[in-house]
Amino acid sequence: MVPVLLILIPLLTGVALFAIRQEATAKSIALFSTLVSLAVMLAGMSVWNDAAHLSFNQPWIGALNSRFHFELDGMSQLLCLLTTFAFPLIIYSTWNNSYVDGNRFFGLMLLSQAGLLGVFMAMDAMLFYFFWELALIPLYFLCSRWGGEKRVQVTIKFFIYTFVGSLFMLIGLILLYFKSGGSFAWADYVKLTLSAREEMTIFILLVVAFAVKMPLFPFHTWQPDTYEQSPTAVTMILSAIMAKMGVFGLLRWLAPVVPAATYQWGDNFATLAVVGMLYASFVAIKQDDLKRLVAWSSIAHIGLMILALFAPSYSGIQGIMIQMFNHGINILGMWIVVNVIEQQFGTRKISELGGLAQKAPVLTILMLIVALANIAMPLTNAFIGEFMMFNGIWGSTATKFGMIYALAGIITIILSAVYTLRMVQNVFYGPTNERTANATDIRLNVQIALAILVVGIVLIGIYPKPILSMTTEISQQILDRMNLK
Amino acid sequence: MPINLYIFLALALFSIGVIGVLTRRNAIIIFMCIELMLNAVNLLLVAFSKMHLADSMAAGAAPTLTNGIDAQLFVFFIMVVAAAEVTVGLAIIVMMYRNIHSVDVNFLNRLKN
Amino acid sequence: MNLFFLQTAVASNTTINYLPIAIQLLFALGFVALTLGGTHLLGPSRKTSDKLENFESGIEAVGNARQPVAIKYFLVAILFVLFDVEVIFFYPYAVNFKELGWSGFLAVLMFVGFFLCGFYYIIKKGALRWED
Amino acid sequence: MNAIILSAILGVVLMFTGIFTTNKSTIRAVAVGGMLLLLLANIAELRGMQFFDINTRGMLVFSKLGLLFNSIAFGATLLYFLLSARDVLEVGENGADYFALIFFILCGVSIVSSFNSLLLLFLGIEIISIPLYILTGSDKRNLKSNEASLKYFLMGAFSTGIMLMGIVLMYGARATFSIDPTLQIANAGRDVWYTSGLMLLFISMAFKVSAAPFHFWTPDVYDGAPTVFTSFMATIVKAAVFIAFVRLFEFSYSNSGYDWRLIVSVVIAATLLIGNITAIFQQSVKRMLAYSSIAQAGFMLFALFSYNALSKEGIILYSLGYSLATIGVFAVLIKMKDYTFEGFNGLARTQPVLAATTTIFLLSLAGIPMTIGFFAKYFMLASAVKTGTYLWLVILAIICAAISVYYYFRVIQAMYFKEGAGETVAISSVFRWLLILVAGLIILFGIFPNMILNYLYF
Amino acid sequence: MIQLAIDLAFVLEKAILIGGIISVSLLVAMYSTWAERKVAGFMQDRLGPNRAGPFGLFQPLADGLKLFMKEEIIPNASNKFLFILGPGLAMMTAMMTSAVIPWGKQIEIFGRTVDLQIADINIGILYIFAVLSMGVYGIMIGGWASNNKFSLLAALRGASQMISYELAMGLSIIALLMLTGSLSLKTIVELQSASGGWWNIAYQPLGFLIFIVCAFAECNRTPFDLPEAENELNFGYHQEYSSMKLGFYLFAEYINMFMSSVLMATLYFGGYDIPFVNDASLIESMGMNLVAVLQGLSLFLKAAFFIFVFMWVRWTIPRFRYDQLMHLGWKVMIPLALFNMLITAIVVLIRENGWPF
Repeated sequence: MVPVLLILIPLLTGVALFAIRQEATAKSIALFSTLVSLAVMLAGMSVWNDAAHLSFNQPWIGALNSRFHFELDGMSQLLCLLTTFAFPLIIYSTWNNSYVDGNRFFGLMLLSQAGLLGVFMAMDAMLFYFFWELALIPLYFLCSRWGGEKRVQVTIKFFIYTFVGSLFMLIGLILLYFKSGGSFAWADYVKLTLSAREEMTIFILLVVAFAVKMPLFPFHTWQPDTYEQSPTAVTMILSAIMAKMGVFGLLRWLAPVVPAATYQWGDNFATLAVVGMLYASFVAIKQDDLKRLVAWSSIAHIGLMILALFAPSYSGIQGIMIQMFNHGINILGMWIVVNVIEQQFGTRKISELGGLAQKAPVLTILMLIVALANIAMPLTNAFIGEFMMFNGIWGSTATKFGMIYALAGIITIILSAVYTLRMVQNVFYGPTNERTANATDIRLNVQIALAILVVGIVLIGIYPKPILSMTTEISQQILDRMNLK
Repeated sequence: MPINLYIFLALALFSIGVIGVLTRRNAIIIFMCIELMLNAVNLLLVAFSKMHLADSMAAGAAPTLTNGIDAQLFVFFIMVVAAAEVTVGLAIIVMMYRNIHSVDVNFLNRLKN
Repeated sequence: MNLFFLQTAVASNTTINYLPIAIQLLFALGFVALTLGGTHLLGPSRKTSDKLENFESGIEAVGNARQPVAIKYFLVAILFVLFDVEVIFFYPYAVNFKELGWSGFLAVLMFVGFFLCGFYYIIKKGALRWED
Repeated sequence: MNAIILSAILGVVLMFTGIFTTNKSTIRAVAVGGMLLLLLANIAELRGMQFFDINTRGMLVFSKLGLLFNSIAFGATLLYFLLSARDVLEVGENGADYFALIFFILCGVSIVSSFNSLLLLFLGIEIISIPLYILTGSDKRNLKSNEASLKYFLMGAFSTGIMLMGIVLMYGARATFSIDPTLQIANAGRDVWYTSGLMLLFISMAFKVSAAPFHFWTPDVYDGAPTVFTSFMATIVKAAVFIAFVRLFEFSYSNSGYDWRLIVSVVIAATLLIGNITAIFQQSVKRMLAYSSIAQAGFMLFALFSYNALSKEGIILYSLGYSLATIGVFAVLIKMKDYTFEGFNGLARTQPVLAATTTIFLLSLAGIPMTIGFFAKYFMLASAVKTGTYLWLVILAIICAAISVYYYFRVIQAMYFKEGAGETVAISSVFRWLLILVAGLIILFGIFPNMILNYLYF
Repeated sequence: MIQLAIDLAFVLEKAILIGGIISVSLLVAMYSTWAERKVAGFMQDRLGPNRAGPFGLFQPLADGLKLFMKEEIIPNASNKFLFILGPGLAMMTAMMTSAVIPWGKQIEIFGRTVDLQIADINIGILYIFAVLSMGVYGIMIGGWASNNKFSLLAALRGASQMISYELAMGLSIIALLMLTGSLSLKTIVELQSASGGWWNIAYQPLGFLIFIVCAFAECNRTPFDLPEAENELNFGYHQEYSSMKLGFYLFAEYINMFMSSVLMATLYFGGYDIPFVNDASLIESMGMNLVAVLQGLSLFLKAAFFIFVFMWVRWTIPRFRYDQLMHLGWKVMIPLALFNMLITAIVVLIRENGWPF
């Protein structure tokens, strides 16, 4: 019931939006639709919080034994909440951006929302793959149509990267299909016992898709360009939600399905993650473009999650899930700020900005909280997640190098403090220049959006128990499966 | 006569045809080489037909539709199809000739660029 | 009787029956070659350039004779190829038609129907219209 | 049987329609009506209604696969008629004859989809090929068309010769033209005939489906032929030959001791690589589509590579998806004034419906989920994975699929993201709605492939 | 390796027979030219050749000698090889036709029973058609090789005329085959002979009519002599020829005429069957050899009659226009022959199998 609604609302509204000519109407409808989704999601977590409402299971492709099987377990709930929460904020915070053919812009946005929600809820591999692509294609069009100058080349690169990845995943899923005796059900996959060789093949095929999506070093080369060239609203989706698809895929479709291979390859990927984190952090320090800075910082943060996954422990796994949510919120806040700045000053160069704190105090305060969350200060949400992950990595029984990984992770945190604070300092403090001299404070809608985020950040930072309890069960399940071998 | 002789002859004709198609540049000659290939096939079909008939006769079976006669029917079909092909092929070659006053296939490079 | 006409006839139709034809071919070849050779030797040979020109009613020949001719001739040749093949199909039928009886006749009637369809079509398409 | 006889009769009817009337709309109506009739008759046979009771002595076997394929081919042709019939009549003065030839081709199509004897295979292939030579050259004044036609004819006749040799050698070995796999070679000494015959057959069929390394004629021919006929050739005809190919080699796997898969896999790899990589460098959309059709042939060859239930379903879906999408793309292409990629620039602005539907067709060709093209590719890959070996081939295939995204998306990029006028000739609103219908079908079957596959079994 | 059981006596016997028949047909052809002129003279109320020998009987010899001694001219522009090949081919095909025609039943010489037929093959009629079709090449090659516009035009006309009429001819024969059920000429003759005087002409009048018209066209005789229509095309396809090569073309025409006559007699008029008597009983009473001579004579007389008809027609009926010719061949002869075939089939089937419905 809830899953179907969650998918159908954005899907149908999205399609319908193509028929609406006025941009303003389209925008309102889109906002309304996303709010309805959010309401449904919240209802699913409170009123309808029972198995009958949270799962949906109907036959789909008989020849393949594939089913329409959606389920909202703890992890899905968390991510769906993130998605449904993020979309209205994105639309609301970018309310003043105007687009050519706005109706199509919002239509595609909603289609991608449907895709994302489907990915998070699908319990059938074929369905998962379907939504995986459904989320991608609208984003391709969004980036290519409304992006920056080099958008066409950049987005085709992005598209081909992810498409190749997903095709590899498809092969992996097909292999799983045959190994499980003709089933696409996740529930069957986590019961499989495969030979080491088979697990390895499937692992490699699947991990490519997820690695591209997150992105994991060295599959990340599409990401900074794409983030930079996309319209900011789309970048928000890409980084706040889309990147989580990869991590989610690892957690849902990789680690529990091929645990032995995950264990076996764990150190290699953990090393890649560490390299990527450090590399991304250093690159971020050197960035002058706000968008690129945030993009690289995103790679660094995601790297930490990957690290926690490949050096698994209970605390780590749960930390990833929470951090997925937190990072989504935090990065969304960052992007909103970037968008505001770009809209107002027409530039994203840190070197060309400065002294905003005097002119826009509200923005500065809210921004500061978001930035602190980004560097995982205690009492912010990120602190909870990252602390759990460090804890997990440090004490992981799956790897011998837990301590080293944890240390490397801490270095990244420090580095992230360096670049985030440098950015804050250069943009908000110091002397004003001719660009920023006439700066005004942010509009009400952005204030509200950021405020909501900040409230969320602080709330979770102080009282994380609800989302912790949400993910307990599924974390345990994954861990059990991984410790089987 | 042993079947091998027929096979050698047919294969020789066939090979001449193939080589002709691959090496000659005149469309008409290529076309004739193709016809040569078809006729090599016809020859072999008839030879096989007799061979299988003899085989089944030796095994004491009465001639039936499957004992070689179908090969001779096949020859008829090949003839018909060859006639149809001749018709269309010559028409095409004539059309070509009327347009470029040559039947040399080396002229067929307009589409290359 | 002989649905398998082509095969039962094998017995009375061996290679030896064709030998005389080969001999006759040799005869004819020999005759033609001898005669042509003979006249070549016997006849006088006083060649002049005028004599070796093509004869076009006394007017000087202009251009090459081998130019594209009316497409009609070509069309006739093509139609001949098609219809001749169709006619060929009647031969095995004609030889066996008593054995094939009425069912065979109906089949051939159908074939004739196709034949006539094609025939009517080419006539209507003007393939045989010479006066234009 | 319904389809074979009816299509032959309809061909004759169309021939005579052309004689008795020159009114284009009448001809069009007759053609479309005939097509509808043919489709219905075939569906009736799929449901078990035989209109003609003819003893074919086991030379034809009407399987579900064949009949279902017929339905797909006829349905696709019907759509093709509806979309492009006007353009067919534009090619030359013998409009009705072109339709007649198409009906004859369909007769060949329904023969090759149900042949059980090599004799019928040969006949079917020729009935398909010969009218195609004519259609290719139907633009008589256009040298490109002439040249394509001559090239196609010479290549086609050559491969026919090779095919015949193969058939004869196999006949010599097996004493029958039937492709019934239970009839084995009686005489062990004749194995070599059988093998070489099979090899020759394989080569000739590879010629006909334009698999590498026998593909070289395809781009030129597709490019030179009038675009309407390229559309027909590249879709329905090609799929039909594939069905024949698959049916033909059904029995090669029963002949143990010979590893077909190696040969087929090499051919597939070559086809995919050549088709995809060359397509990238094309400047004309028509030529790009020609190369892409080679690439798609590579995917269809998987049906041959992994002969199992999945590949059967796959080839059905593939022929449906590929036909629908390609017919759609070509229908749009015909309306374009400029066939280069630049000609599509900014089409989204001037003709949003055209651009949107073309996008869906191209997405389907690229194999993006939610379109039938995805399931087509999926089934092919899955069938190959199921064989348990040759994973490298599957990997290669997906890399090639990714490459194909690049050139298909070039058109999308041109339409949506580039500035230009995107000039087209006049388009009727019926045409638009039909395009939407085709696109809708692609998405519908892309979400519910079962709607087609069920017919294979029930 | 290949064992053809070749009997020397057999070869000798056939060689003699072939020699005899070819000489006879050449002779007949020679004297047909004489006869033609005589008939023409008679029809036009004049004398015809009468200088060389009694009644001008040596005229053909003189003509032949003249052709022999003439200068051989091969035009510069022509294709030499094909220029020679053309008449050679025409002559050869003409000489090959006689191979399957039965000239009489059998004779007994030196204790051997000899068939008066060069080759009794079971596809006799097909053989004749095959050889006749080769005749087109002679004309076509000759006309093309000359590289003369008139020749080429004539050759084209001739070729398309011959192939057009070949269709109707083939179709008309089919009806005959339905009656006889055999393609062997010998069988056909024997069936007619055994039927007691009911020759095929009695059953196939329409078929015969079509056949004879087509035979005229095949031989390029008036009224179908368009390939050499002298007032349009100078001298037709053999315009550039001289000497014996020209002779070959002329000879071939007359041999073909003779062979057509023989064929008509064989197919429709009982062949060597002697009319009004029973050949089998005649053999009983007169002995084999004598009857064979009589049979041969009978065939010759029949053939001579048809040769006369050829000439008769030539000097009575004017030439067709080209479109009329094609119109007749395609639109009249072919449908008529088809109709004839179907009617024959129906009648025969009703007689043999009864009314089916």
